[in-house]
Amino acid sequence: MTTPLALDVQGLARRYGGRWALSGVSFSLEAGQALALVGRNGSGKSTLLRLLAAALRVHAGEARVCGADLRRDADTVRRRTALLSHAAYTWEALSARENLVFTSRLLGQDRPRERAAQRLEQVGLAARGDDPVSSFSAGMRKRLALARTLLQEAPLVMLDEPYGALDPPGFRLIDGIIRAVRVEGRSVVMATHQVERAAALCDRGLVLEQGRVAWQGPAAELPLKSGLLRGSEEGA
Amino acid sequence: MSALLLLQVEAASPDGVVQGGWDYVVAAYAISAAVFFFYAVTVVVRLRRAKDVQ
Amino acid sequence: MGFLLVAVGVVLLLSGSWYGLFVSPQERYMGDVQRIMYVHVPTAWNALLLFTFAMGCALMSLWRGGWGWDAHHEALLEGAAVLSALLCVQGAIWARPTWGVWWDWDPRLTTTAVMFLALLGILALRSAVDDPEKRATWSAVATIIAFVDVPIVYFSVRWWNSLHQMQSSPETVSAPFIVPLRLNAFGVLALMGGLALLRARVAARRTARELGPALEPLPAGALVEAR
Amino acid sequence: MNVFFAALHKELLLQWRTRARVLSVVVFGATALLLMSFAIGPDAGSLRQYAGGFLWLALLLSSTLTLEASLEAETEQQALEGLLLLPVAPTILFYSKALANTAQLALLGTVLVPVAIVLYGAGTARPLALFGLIVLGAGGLAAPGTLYATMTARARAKQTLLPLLLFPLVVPVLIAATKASSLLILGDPMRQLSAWLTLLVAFCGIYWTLCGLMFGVIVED
Repeated sequence: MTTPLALDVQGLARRYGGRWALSGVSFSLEAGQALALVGRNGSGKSTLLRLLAAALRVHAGEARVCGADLRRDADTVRRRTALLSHAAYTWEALSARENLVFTSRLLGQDRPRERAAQRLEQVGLAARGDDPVSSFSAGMRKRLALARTLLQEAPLVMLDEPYGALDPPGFRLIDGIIRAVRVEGRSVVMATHQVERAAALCDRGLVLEQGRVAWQGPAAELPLKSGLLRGSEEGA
Repeated sequence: MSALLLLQVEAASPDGVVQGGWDYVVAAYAISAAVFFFYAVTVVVRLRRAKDVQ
Repeated sequence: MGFLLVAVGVVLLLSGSWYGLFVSPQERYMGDVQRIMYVHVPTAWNALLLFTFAMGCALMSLWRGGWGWDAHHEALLEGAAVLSALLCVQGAIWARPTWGVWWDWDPRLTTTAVMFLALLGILALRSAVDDPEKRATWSAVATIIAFVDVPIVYFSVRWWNSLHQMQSSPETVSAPFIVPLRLNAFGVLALMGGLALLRARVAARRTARELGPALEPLPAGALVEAR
Repeated sequence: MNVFFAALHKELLLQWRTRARVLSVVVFGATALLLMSFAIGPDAGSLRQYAGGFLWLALLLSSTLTLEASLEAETEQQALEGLLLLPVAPTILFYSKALANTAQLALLGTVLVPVAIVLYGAGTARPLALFGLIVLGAGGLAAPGTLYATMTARARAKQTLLPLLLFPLVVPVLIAATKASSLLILGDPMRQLSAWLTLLVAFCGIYWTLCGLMFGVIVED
């Protein structure tokens, strides 16, 4: 019996202007598993996540995301994925609650106010929920963006630098959320520099370098592998 | 209507024919030739430059 | 091909202009000023023709993709802009001796001015966008929208200015008037068409440089992979 | 349909929250109206004659500020990309945004009318018709304006690029709206008003359709 694949990526590539930010990336992820993406700044982690969430057009290669063809059926991919991106995707003039309520309505969900309140509580923003986002700190924006991502209840959750800008309680919040999402049988892809945490939380690891897959294997081996890579670069 | 307009023209003779106007004709042809020529020159120059870069 | 067309265009234009200036007889009402028409009307026809071709390339570039369509789109936009600018100047030179003013709010002249500005806008958009993909898509959309606009502008100016509607020049159908018109029309077409082909090569080379050495990514097999 | 109303509600709420900025656009438009009167001189007759044209010029000049601001809310934190990641059709996003911009421009135009009445003596016996005309004209500016603002918000030199693209395109709107409002202000003995309104309706029909179709192509990254 084969487990269904959350991700089946074959030779995926994307360029910005003349620079191939990502090329020939191939890997797969079983449904319910968690994948840690590791790599230096500019190695293509964010591009890979945005490609898999159908935020960017694919320039070459194929991918099936939660069973849907990324190139031919981007709408289904968008329905089955939720992305926590570098950008918060928020409307600055609206309050945190309004941001979540509108997102929920645009998703066509029922009881949007209840859902929004529930997510605000979950990320620890309940007290500041009615303040405009423009007054938020970077960490609070991150929490709001996380709440927005969770609101989508997608089978595949993708997190781009979830720990960035967060305080230690925030770190624990992320860890808890990833565990909770996995308990529900959903899959996670996480791009991060927190290699130790990622190794503890994830099943698979993938190291990107200059837009290519430099290594992939069990997440437990990540600290060693990424350490080697980083060391060799600093030496060069 | 056009006859009415023509009456206002200084160059128009009593029978309504526009007299002379060769300077306007020369100007029109000269300007057109100049535009074509200079546009052709810029295209060819850019083409040469694009080749050099390669 | 481009240079050949340019040469053909120059020959046609020289012979057409010589015919129009020295062989054709004086027109009955307009006198010698009518000779401006032998260069003015071909410019007008070709300005519209080039804009239409640009629209076609824009459609193909959106529908099919491909950098060739984009390069020709850019070249034809520029050619149409040059011709419509020239058309406005020629129109002013024609208006002065016939109507006594440099500028007349004639629907055709006004529409040409609007078209020229719209083309400049699209060219400005192209130069303001660095990503070749976005540049191609966005300018193609802008071209389609501007192309749809031109007839609307024409009709609204005509309504706006319905008093001036009848100032079309007297029809001239006999052979001595037709010959220079046709020669110059095909002359401008060949010249600007040839220049557009050359200009498209410039655009294609710039895009190729922007896109880097390889348009296709390396095959997946060439990468470091371990399972 | 519910999704469309949610999107429209969001747009209108965004505009309401940034109303301080809207107010500054109103002040800009009123200032433009005042300055244009200096170009004519203190001759009451001419001022009244050109009032319609000045009203629409002021609205056109202010419209680029409004359109830029409405897209800034979407590009600040890349909310637009976030929207596209939700399973919402881009056409819904376009029509909600264009409709909200129409509302804002119509409001701006309506506010400028009393200013024009005071400055130019440009009263009309048919205020409802004038309001309808302002809504139509605002719609004609908003549809291509929203599309172009979406492009230029992510290009270099956006401040100059938007008017450069938009102004030649909306010449028919300017002509028809100016003519129609002049007829409303100065009287319409020849019954020409409906012809100009038809032109505006046709323009709106064409561009609301075309721009709606094109928006999806534009926002794809």
